[in-house]
Amino acid sequence: GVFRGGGGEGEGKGGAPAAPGVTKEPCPQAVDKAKGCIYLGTISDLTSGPFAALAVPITDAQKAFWKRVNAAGGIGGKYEVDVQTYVRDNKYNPEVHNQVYQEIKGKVLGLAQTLGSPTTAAIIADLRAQRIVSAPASWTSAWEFEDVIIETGSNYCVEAMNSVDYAAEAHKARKVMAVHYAGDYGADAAAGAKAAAEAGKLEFSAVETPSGATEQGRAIDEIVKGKPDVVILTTGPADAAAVIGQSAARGFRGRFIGTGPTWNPALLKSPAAPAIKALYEQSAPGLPYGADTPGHRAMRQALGNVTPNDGYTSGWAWAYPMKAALEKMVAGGNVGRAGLLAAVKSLTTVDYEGMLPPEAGNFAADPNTAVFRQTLINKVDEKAPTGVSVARDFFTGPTARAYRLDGPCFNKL
Amino acid sequence: MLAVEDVHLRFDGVTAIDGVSFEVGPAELFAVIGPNGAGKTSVFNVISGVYRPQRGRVRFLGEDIAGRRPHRIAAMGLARTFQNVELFHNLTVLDNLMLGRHCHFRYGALAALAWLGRARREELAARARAEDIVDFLELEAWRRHPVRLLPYGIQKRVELGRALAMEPRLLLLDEPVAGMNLEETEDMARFVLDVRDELGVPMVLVDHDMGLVMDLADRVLALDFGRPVACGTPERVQGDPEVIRAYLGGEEDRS
Amino acid sequence: MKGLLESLVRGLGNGSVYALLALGFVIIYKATRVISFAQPAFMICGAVAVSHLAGVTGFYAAVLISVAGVAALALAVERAAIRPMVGRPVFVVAIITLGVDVVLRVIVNGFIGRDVRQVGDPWGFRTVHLAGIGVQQRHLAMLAAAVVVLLAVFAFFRHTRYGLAMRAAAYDQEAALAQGVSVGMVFALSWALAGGLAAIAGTFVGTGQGVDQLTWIIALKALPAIILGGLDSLGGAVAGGLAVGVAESLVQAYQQQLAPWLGQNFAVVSPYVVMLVVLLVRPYGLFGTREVERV
Amino acid sequence: MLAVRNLEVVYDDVMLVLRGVSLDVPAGSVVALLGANGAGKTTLLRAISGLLGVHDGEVTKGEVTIDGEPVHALRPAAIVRRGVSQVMEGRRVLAELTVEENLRVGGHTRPREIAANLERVFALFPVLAERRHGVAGYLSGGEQQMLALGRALMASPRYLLLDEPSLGLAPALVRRIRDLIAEINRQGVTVLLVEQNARMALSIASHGYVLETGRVVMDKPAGELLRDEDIREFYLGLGAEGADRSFRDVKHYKRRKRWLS
Amino acid sequence: MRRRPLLHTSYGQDMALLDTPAKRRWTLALLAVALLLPYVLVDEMLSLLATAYVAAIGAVGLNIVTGYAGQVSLGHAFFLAIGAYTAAAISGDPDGRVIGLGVTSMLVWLPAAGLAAALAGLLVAPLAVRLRGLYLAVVTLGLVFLGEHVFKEWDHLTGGPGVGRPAAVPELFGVRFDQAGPLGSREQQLYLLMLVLLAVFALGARNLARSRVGRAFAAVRDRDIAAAVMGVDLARYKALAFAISSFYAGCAGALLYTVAGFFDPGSFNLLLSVQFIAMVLIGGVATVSGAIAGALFITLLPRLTRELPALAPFISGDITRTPNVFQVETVLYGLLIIVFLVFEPRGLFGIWVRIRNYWKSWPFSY
Ligand SMILES: Nc1ncnc2c1ncn2[C@@H]1O[C@H](COP(=O)(O)OP(=O)(O)OP(=O)(O)O)[C@@H](O)[C@H]1O
Ligand SMILES: Nc1ncnc2c1ncn2[C@@H]1O[C@H](COP(=O)(O)OP(=O)(O)OP(=O)(O)O)[C@@H](O)[C@H]1O
Ligand SMILES: [Mg+2]
Ligand SMILES: [Mg+2]
Repeated sequence: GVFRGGGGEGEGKGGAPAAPGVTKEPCPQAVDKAKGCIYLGTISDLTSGPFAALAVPITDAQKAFWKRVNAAGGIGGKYEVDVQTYVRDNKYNPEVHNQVYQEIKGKVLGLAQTLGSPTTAAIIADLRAQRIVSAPASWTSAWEFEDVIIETGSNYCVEAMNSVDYAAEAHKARKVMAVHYAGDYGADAAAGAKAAAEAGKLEFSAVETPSGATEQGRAIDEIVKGKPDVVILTTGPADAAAVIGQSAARGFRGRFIGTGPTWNPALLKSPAAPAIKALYEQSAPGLPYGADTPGHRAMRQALGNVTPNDGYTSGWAWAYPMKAALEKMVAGGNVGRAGLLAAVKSLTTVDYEGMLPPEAGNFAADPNTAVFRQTLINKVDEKAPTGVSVARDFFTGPTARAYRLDGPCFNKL
Repeated sequence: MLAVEDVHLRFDGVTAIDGVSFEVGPAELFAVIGPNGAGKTSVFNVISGVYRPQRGRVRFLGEDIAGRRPHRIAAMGLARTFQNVELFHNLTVLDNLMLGRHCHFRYGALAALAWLGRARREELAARARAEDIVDFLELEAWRRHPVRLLPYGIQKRVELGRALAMEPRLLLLDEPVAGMNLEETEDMARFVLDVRDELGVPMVLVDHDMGLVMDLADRVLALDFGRPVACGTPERVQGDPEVIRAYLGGEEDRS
Repeated sequence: MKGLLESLVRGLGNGSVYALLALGFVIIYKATRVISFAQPAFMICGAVAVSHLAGVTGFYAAVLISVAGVAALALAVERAAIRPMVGRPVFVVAIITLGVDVVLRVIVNGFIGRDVRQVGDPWGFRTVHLAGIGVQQRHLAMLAAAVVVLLAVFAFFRHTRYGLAMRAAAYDQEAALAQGVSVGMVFALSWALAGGLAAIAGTFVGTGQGVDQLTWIIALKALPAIILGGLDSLGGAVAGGLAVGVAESLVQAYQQQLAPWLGQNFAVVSPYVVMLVVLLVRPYGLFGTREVERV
Repeated sequence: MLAVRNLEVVYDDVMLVLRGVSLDVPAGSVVALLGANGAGKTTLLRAISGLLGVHDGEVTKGEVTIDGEPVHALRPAAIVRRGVSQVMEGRRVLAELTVEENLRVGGHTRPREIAANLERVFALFPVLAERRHGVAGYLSGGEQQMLALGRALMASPRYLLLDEPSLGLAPALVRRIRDLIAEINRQGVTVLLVEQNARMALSIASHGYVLETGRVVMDKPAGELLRDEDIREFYLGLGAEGADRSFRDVKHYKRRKRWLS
Repeated sequence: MRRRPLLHTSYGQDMALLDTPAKRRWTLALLAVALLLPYVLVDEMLSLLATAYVAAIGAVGLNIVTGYAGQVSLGHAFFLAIGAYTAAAISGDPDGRVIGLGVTSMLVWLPAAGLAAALAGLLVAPLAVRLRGLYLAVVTLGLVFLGEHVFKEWDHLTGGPGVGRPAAVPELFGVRFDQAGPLGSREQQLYLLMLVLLAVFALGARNLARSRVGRAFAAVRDRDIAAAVMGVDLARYKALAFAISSFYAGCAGALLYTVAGFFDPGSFNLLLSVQFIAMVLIGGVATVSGAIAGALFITLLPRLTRELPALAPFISGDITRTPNVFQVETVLYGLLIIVFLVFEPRGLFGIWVRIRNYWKSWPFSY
């Protein structure tokens, strides 16, 4: 509605609403019309922003996830979850993000997805004030410090620490270079790489690079000139291809370890493919699309016939903590925002159906204790559905194990 | 009043003015004639500061103004009209006239934002003067029209009004009656005479309407290829064989 | 020394893409006095079309089809959105081209999808060594394409009357109309040409690393290039494009040692800095036509 | 023959500027169109050459025909190709182009005749040949007028519409232009001449029209017009007694004629 | 006299801003409606309108340099950024991650933001004196890119890209407008604050436009040489136009993000500049009311296009399908701008004039 008054918070028609975003009425596409409905919002980069290519599968996977939850009896047998009614496009712009958030915030219990760091930062104060529990779609270390944000898997900072430790061990790397975008994503990882290099007494340098495949000239120059043993790469896939392909063409023979977002299966068809196959590994916060866990199997079945993409995997995995929290809330009887937040604060484990270890879902303790420190390394594998398969399963390197997380990493680069 | 001394002006390849000197006395109506491309407009441009001459001096009110920036010369009290109407097309007649008074305002941008006190007082006073000019030039019917929609003849008149609004001490008129029919030419002539009689402003006039020039001017300077060929009373210049050859052509139909 | 030369060559290579893009902008500007912000979208359309076709028809045929297709698309856009604006203020038209860009890009993103698309070019990252200097083959191809296109466009403007008609229409539409120049035709022609050029440029942008939803941004590099060269000069567009490419490449290679205080990635803005410096000396760029101011 | 029938023109959907104008320009003739500022002369020419659209104007009634064929719905380029060429008011040379380029643009519809026409124009206006590669915007007013005329001739027109060609020209040149128009006419070009300089116009025209506030108020052979008292008084400045009045005396009288038809 | 309200008996009356009773009535009515809205509309709409009002301040400012003085500037985003960062730095938390001085009073940071931007505008002005038309436009565009670079690099001030920093704190005489307070909810408070500010800035711009300064701007725009010959100092007035316009932009930038509370250096890009140009063009060049209308239009348009697909249920809400609502939304945004400008190139103001003229002359069409 556009006008004030008329029923206060929530949708006032038929039966008093239990809480904002919770109705006794069934969901629009309910499996069981006898159950009530919990509405979760989604604010994502759906058309023209830089993460549109990832955001769409993330959102799609979450739709499938909740459909499966509803089909399996919903939340505590009382509610089903709707994530389709309030989906908004943020164009990866903080102002737009805030606008669409204002538009839907009165109608949802929480956010199934809020994509991006600066965008989420634009609403975080209000999320806190309104106690709106939200699942992010990014792995920055800043989320460890927010109660209302239920992140999944380890952050970029930890991931990069593990990558460096891995490279030092597996590839005997002595010289590390982080080639990274600015900001929460790239700088977070670069800070982690730096910490690991310092801890391991490795030589370290960081090269910030802008996005755009033709803008990578400087990064390539630095790599070719600096000859690091390993490059920790945090860019988008096209830029990664440019960096790896052209460095290799100019004679570089060191290794690349790229974070999850550097990978896209289509890179195997690019001219950079030979170099990528020879030099590249992917670090990841979770198992790839084709992995064999109950969660992965359920995901693949729920999605049906789609082009495999690890956006799906991330989106699916991000939904588990929300499900666990909702269940706990309903079980506790306090259905509403306060109840949900309380539920989150008491979660120490989450059942990820094998996609992640249960302790990844610890939201109860202080950030430094709760932070999940395991990541894995994938290798290029043309036969795997998304072109990568696990090279080293979940592990915590020495740096990550010892690291004291006392603030977002990206501040420390 | 005005003394142009040995001015030379060249553009790459073209000599527009080649050693022109003349003086204009108080309340004098001085005319400049010459074939197309002789450099008449260029002389005006030099005087008003649009062009910087390569050589020579222009004295106005005792100061050498050659090469000075146009707005400083305007502030000294020099006003002109243009050969091809150069009004501010999107402004109304009144606003064009008010703009003519630009140099007479004293208030600044901050006062303008608030429109209080001095700004308001000055604007009201200026408006009164602008309305006087509207009366004088009989522009009542057009006061609030954007000038771009006005007939050409009226536009020329507005241009004269804008120059008068500056309360000039010297007025340069570049082809004020070009493109006008007889009735309008006579109206313009009347205004020019009025200006001289009532305001006593000296004027320099350029026009190709020989009837007008010869009837009104006190003295005439004829140019050809940027060089002065004759200067003196209208009768003298009109009879000068060089002028007839270069400018007037045969006498066949000056009835 | 070798490093410097290689930087230079890389700069020339990237610069020739900018030059191709810049030519498109300049052609539209010459005919309509408008900077068409729809060029980035056309560029991406071209690249994406090639990426879809190359597998079927082979690279070169795909480029030809794509050039024709994008030219046709540009014609359609011109007809629908630009033609009604003949005689309107150029800035309004410029904003319309922005609207066109938004619309086209959203649509073409649908054809890019989530993947990085490959244009299937024959060059990849292959490098040849000329006098000991490593040069990417695709850069050589780009340079050659830029030169050929420039010559072709020059010839068009020199030897057909439409070139002059375009300029006439740009300066004074009414006067051009009165001379029997069909301003609509001139608009259509310039848009079609610019569209085709954008398609070629887009294809080259896509060589090597492929095309994704963010690739369009590179088209904005053409803006400093055309200002640098002079908005209405074809030769200026090419010179400007190459200059921008070289400046960028040199800054990428040496700024970090020479002037680290400029911040990382100063190269991104170096084209604008070069542009500013040139304009301070020559307000109409290197080869632009000076506006006639007279009273 | 160029004929205008009952033409009504409206600007901006609201300003009715021509109120039913009819006029004939027989092939091979020179017809003069006189009228005060704002009478609608330029508007009439625009209606003939198809340029109204640029000014938000449209023909709401009536028609324009060339040799019997209606043309007012055609686009300007088509009208030029039918042999109508206009010299616009205010010259409108393309300031940034050179003199020669301006002329070449004029020949746009006749690409094959450009070389010959260039010769012809340069022969008529030697100044232009001299300044051939100079930028047109820097020509003096009169030189630009010659360029505009030359440019119109480049289209090898059968009908030439001239909007105040003598504006701003020196007396000797006005006579040159007049002779040139006569010469061009002799070469077979039909001329519709809009002029403020009635004396000049009527001296070469065979027929004259007087337009006032969008209506034709008088329409006579040139010779008769020259003898008409109103015309003598208001356009030629000849008092009833036939003597020239001095502009010095303008303050003592005022001409005001409102034409009633 | 009473029966002839259009008869003015003094120049003062004639030159008043609201010189006809109709204008006075309309303005009063509009103002009354605007003041009532916060008690009628929901908070979400109010915060959107508050943003639109701030955008309108920026648009009015851009209109000063581009509409009145004819110097097309694509650099507005740069000046907005300067204002936004000045204000945020002055009012920011001194112990925070980013620069902050802790002075939250709007009386301090708002003028400071404006002045900082105005100073930047003055620095650009010499270029404006040398350059014309699109050359100037692209050079000012270069400013946006340079600014983006600086803001991304200078993360002590801006927080860095992808991280951002909190916006200025709107506090006046101890009242925090970004919290619920005496005037109602946070949104109601912000709405009223922005409304009042817009009224002040708009009035200033109207006054400017009808003063010697506004006329000089118009003269520079229409015929610069003639303007100089009439005594207008071109360099000075071009600089002044940039300075005043940038002052408006600086204030708008400072306020723009107080509604969202947070901003990122990536926001100050070409798109933002272009949106402001679009506001001015769509509203109607060189009219204050046009700029305001344009700002409302551009700010509310996405909200509108988000509603439209609901009216066309055949468009898929499923993001994996093409076309889906989100694509349609974005396409509509572009299309509406195109259609609008093609249909009425003089903008919203032009439509208004048409309607008014029609009724004035009705039933006689000419
Ligand atoms: N800015 C300029 N650049 C180059 N040449 C110029 C410039 N201004 C004037 N000229 C040239 O200088 C000469 C004198 O021009 P000017 O305009 O002064 O002539 P004029 O006497 O006013 O002629 P008219 O009576 O036709 O207006 C002309 O040949 C003209 O082409
Ligand atoms: N584009 C336009 N929009 C609105 N009104 C116009 C337009 N052009 C001309 N007019 C009006 O139409 C009327 C006739 O104008 P037109 O230019 O045809 O007169 P003219 O006889 O050629 O006058 P002149 O001798 O001054 O050239 C004038 O009152 C003028 O104000
Ligand atoms: Mg002259
Ligand atoms: Mg006329």
